[in-house]
Amino acid sequence: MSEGERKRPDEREDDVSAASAGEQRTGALEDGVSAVNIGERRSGAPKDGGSAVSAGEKRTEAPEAGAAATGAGTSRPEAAETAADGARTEPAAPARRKETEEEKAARRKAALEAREAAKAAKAAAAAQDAAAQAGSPGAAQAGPQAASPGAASAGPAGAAAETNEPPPKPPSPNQPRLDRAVQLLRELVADDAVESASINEANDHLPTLVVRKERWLQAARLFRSHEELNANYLRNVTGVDYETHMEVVYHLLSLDSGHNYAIKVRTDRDRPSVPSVTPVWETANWNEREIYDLLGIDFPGHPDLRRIMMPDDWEGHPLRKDYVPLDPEV
Amino acid sequence: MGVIRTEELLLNVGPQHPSTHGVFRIIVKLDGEIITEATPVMGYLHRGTEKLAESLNYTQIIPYTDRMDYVSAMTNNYVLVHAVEKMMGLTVPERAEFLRLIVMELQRIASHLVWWGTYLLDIGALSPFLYAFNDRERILQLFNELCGARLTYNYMRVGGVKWDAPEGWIDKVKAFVKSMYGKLDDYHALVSGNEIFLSRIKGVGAYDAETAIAYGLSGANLRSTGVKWDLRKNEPYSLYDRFEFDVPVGRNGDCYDRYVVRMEEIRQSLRILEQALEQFPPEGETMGKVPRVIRPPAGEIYVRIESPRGEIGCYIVSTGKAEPYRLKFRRPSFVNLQILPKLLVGESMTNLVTILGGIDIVLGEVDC
Amino acid sequence: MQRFWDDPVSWEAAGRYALVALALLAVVIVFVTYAIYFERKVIGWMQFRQGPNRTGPLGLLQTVADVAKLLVKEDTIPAKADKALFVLAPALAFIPSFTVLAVIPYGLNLPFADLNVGFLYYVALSGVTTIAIVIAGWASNNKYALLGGMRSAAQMISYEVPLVLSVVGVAMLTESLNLRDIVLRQEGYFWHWNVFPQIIGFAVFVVAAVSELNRTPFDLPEAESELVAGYHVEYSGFRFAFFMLAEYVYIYAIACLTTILFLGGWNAPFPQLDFIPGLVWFALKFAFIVFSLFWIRATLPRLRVDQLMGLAWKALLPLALANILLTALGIEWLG
Amino acid sequence: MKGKGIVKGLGVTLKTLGTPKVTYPYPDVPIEMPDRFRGIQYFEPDLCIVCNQCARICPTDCITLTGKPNPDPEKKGKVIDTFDINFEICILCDLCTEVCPTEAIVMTNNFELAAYSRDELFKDRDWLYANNRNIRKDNNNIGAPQRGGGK
Repeated sequence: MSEGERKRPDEREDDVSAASAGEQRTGALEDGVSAVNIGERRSGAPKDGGSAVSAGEKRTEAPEAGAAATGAGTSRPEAAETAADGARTEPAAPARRKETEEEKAARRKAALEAREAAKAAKAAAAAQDAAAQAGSPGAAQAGPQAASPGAASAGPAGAAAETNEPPPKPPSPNQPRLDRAVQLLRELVADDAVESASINEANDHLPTLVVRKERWLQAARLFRSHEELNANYLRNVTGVDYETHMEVVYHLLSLDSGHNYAIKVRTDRDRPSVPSVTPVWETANWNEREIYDLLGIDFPGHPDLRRIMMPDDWEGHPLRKDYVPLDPEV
Repeated sequence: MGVIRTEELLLNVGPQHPSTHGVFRIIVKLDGEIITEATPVMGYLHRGTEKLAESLNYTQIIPYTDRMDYVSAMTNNYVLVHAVEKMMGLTVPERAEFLRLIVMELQRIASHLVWWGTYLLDIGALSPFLYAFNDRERILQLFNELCGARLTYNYMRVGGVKWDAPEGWIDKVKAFVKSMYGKLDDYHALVSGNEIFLSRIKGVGAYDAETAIAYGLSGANLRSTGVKWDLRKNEPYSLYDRFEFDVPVGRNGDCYDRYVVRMEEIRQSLRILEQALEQFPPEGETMGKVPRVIRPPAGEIYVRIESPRGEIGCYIVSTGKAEPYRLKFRRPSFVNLQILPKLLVGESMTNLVTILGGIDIVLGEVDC
Repeated sequence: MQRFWDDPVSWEAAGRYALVALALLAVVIVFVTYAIYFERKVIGWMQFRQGPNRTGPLGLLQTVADVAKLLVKEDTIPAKADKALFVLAPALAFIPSFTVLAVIPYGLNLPFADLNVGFLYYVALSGVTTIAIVIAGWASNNKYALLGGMRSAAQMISYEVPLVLSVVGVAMLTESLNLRDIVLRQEGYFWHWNVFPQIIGFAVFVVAAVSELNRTPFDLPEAESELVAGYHVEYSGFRFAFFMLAEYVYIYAIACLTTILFLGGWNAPFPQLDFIPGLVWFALKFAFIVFSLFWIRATLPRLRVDQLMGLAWKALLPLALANILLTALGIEWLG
Repeated sequence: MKGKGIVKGLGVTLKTLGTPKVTYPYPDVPIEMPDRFRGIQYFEPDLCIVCNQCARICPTDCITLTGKPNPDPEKKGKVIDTFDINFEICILCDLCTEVCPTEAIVMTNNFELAAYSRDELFKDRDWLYANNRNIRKDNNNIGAPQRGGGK
């Protein structure tokens, strides 16, 4: 299955345009839990078309979300990204999807698993205000995961200008903090520093910001030193290869207030490079080396960017999705 | 004295060396016995867990987490299943959650015992190692009865645990907890007051809270500087908010404080265990309602828990499939180890061992 | 056996010398064999273990098997080692350890070489072993070995000073350095023994002696956790066995010496126990000291180099000097 | 006072000298493992329905199996033809026995696998069938509430 996907990115453009016609398919999830959404929708009020619309909306709401853009109705990140990119350029967000037997399987299962997964979904959404669910339970269940990142996401056209949330969503307890962080970044770093911002509700309402790569070092210094943010502790640095782009995710924590933030910095895939924050948080040092080693992202400004896990003469970066081992047996 | 020409000695410590706790390697430059530069080299145990995980489903990844921090496999199990459960919004039956908490605290004690024994061995005392392993053996025996393995448990599942407690197991744990208090006193009598030992670790490898935070240290390494940060208290997970326990902190951030903090943590774990065993629900499910195929919804999550070595985190990017799109573990040993080169400069070869041991690393986790 | 000196030079006398020397050698070898066994057993028992118990009845042949293994092992010399010195070092470590045994008196009628500077002879010859260890460290062309050798040189030289000075008090009381005379001076029961008037000297002597033996807590030259094996890291097979043998022979020698200098040699502690032969008393005291060495090894961690030096020069040396002064004053005032 | 800690430590070791020893004479006396112990698998070919679940769940891909049509024309389905476990890479994680619907593959308490050659670690169905001692009684406890468990 994965091999098939490997090939996909090449055909992506075609796919995108092709898929835009088939918006109804947005709900085309594979099966299992995600399939529930379909099942729910199907059994619930909205018919396919309706659900497609709502999903489309969701997608446009969540351009930043990368893989989190569940609303795109895709389980594949490149598709999600495509969708997100598409969303930025043309609001009628395209969704390309293989419907086929997988979806059929999903439908078959849906009836069976709908109940369980719906419960799961409900639990995920439980953190949100009960009011929302009470108001429109079907909708809330239709795509809670999709909706949650989208809930507070920036505007669809990629302007990332407004961080206000769409009306149907209740505000997350961390929304003010997110807004404040965005405001600070805009004021003190640069107007275009924040690409988007959202609340990751499944993850304890984690305020998640996507910061423009060029502004990242300044933004990091701000996070570190500003007394309101005061994120003095860098929990974790992760690199992710989304096949359309690379992303470095920083999980920040303020030990004094206990506030968490997740910062994402995106970079293109051909010459991935993100400014190093080792001068800001020493923690980043080896983490960035590891990301460099395994994903090949360059960190200009890093004091000692060498391979850390693999041997120095290793070829390629194993965690990249297009990595081909020299010897397949190994 | 200028007439004597001296030169620096480049010494390669490891990867095969008795005190590197596995296959860790440090290249040190020595001026006499004083270290002028230290360069850690790792990766000898890199198995590509994160890469492997991308082609495995979540149940299959659990045994791999066992092998990361093999001294504390239970907490590794937990961080993965906890992340998946949180993503899927699953609820875990109370009895299962209690069992998880009990095994995690037992594991913390076992892990600290291994640390204690090997640390003393590093410092040159032979017996504590055997004393510690004797008691750790009893914990492993309990684990063996519970889940059929002594080290790589594969015990937790998304939504619950694999095995319910066998008959009489809870009583055995109770008996163990009771006897462990006495053993702990023995340990203290054996070395904690030993003047040679104290002179070896007091004031060695000290850093302040600010440095510790900047380097992202966690666990006892952070708490030894006086920062009261324990995820069990500060960001409670599992059932930790139900129990009373203290978070021991140090003051000077030296090896001695780390020693005291860890030893006290054993006692606090025993306290937690006592309460948990008291409140253990006599009946109940040990497996929640879980879909047959575990497919977390698309999205991402970062969860973190307090492992014996510090904050172990799990970052999952899911695309709604049965396999994670990206799985990254924040390994406390790996992050804690970063401060080593800084601490070593100006110390002697002997202190290298003391400081490295004091950080408490497990190479399976560093290299992942 | 001092009378050997007066014997006419003849084949018969030479044969007797050789026989007695061989007998002593046999005793020492048996001691070393079972000291190692005993050490492993004691440390095992102190660690909830059985100790060796598989080779021979109760594991009694374990050491024999170990030595046999060492002797038949391949003899390796590192390519870049200084071959001549590498080969010389084990012999140089081993020979003095045996020669010092010549002056030890086990009973009133059982002295071997009754030198009037017996103690000096011991110190002088045991110093040669230090040189052997430094040579071994250097000749191996290994950095760990070199560090071990250097540590050893510093440590042995530092601790020989308090070791010798701590015995000066005993020498002053006895007015002799002859080991037999020293025991004769302690004739009587335990309150006559040097350990009480010379309690400071005794303490200094024990610490310095343990250090001279390179044993825990002073085993820095071979500190396993830091230097892997220290000076003998490149040695294997019978060359390593020689180092091992030398170490245990020195344990034997030091235990004998402590018994003689401070614990009244072959004298019984109480008049009621006089019926037990002196040799048995000697053996008992000797065994107690050996046991203590093992006991300490099972308990204590290792010192650091700077602390080791500090202990020798800042604590032991002043104490030893103070002991000499006090002894002198005591002799002056109390007679 | 200096030295008190050392003396205390010496006291602890001396005390231990007389306590009972905890080691056991392992190769002479076999170790009794608790029932749940995960040792080398036992395989019962007659029970196998060739559902492939074990091979699919195996995290290390150490199980290979093939089925053949049921020789009895009356019955449908397949029967097992070959079943091999490569113990070089098997991590005894228990997942294969967990998913097996018929308990054709179960754990035993045997754990001695040392061999002089890697080839010997490749075990076929006959060997696994012959490994029929100390078979685990309770095999698929996942989630099942147990009578009298715990207290």
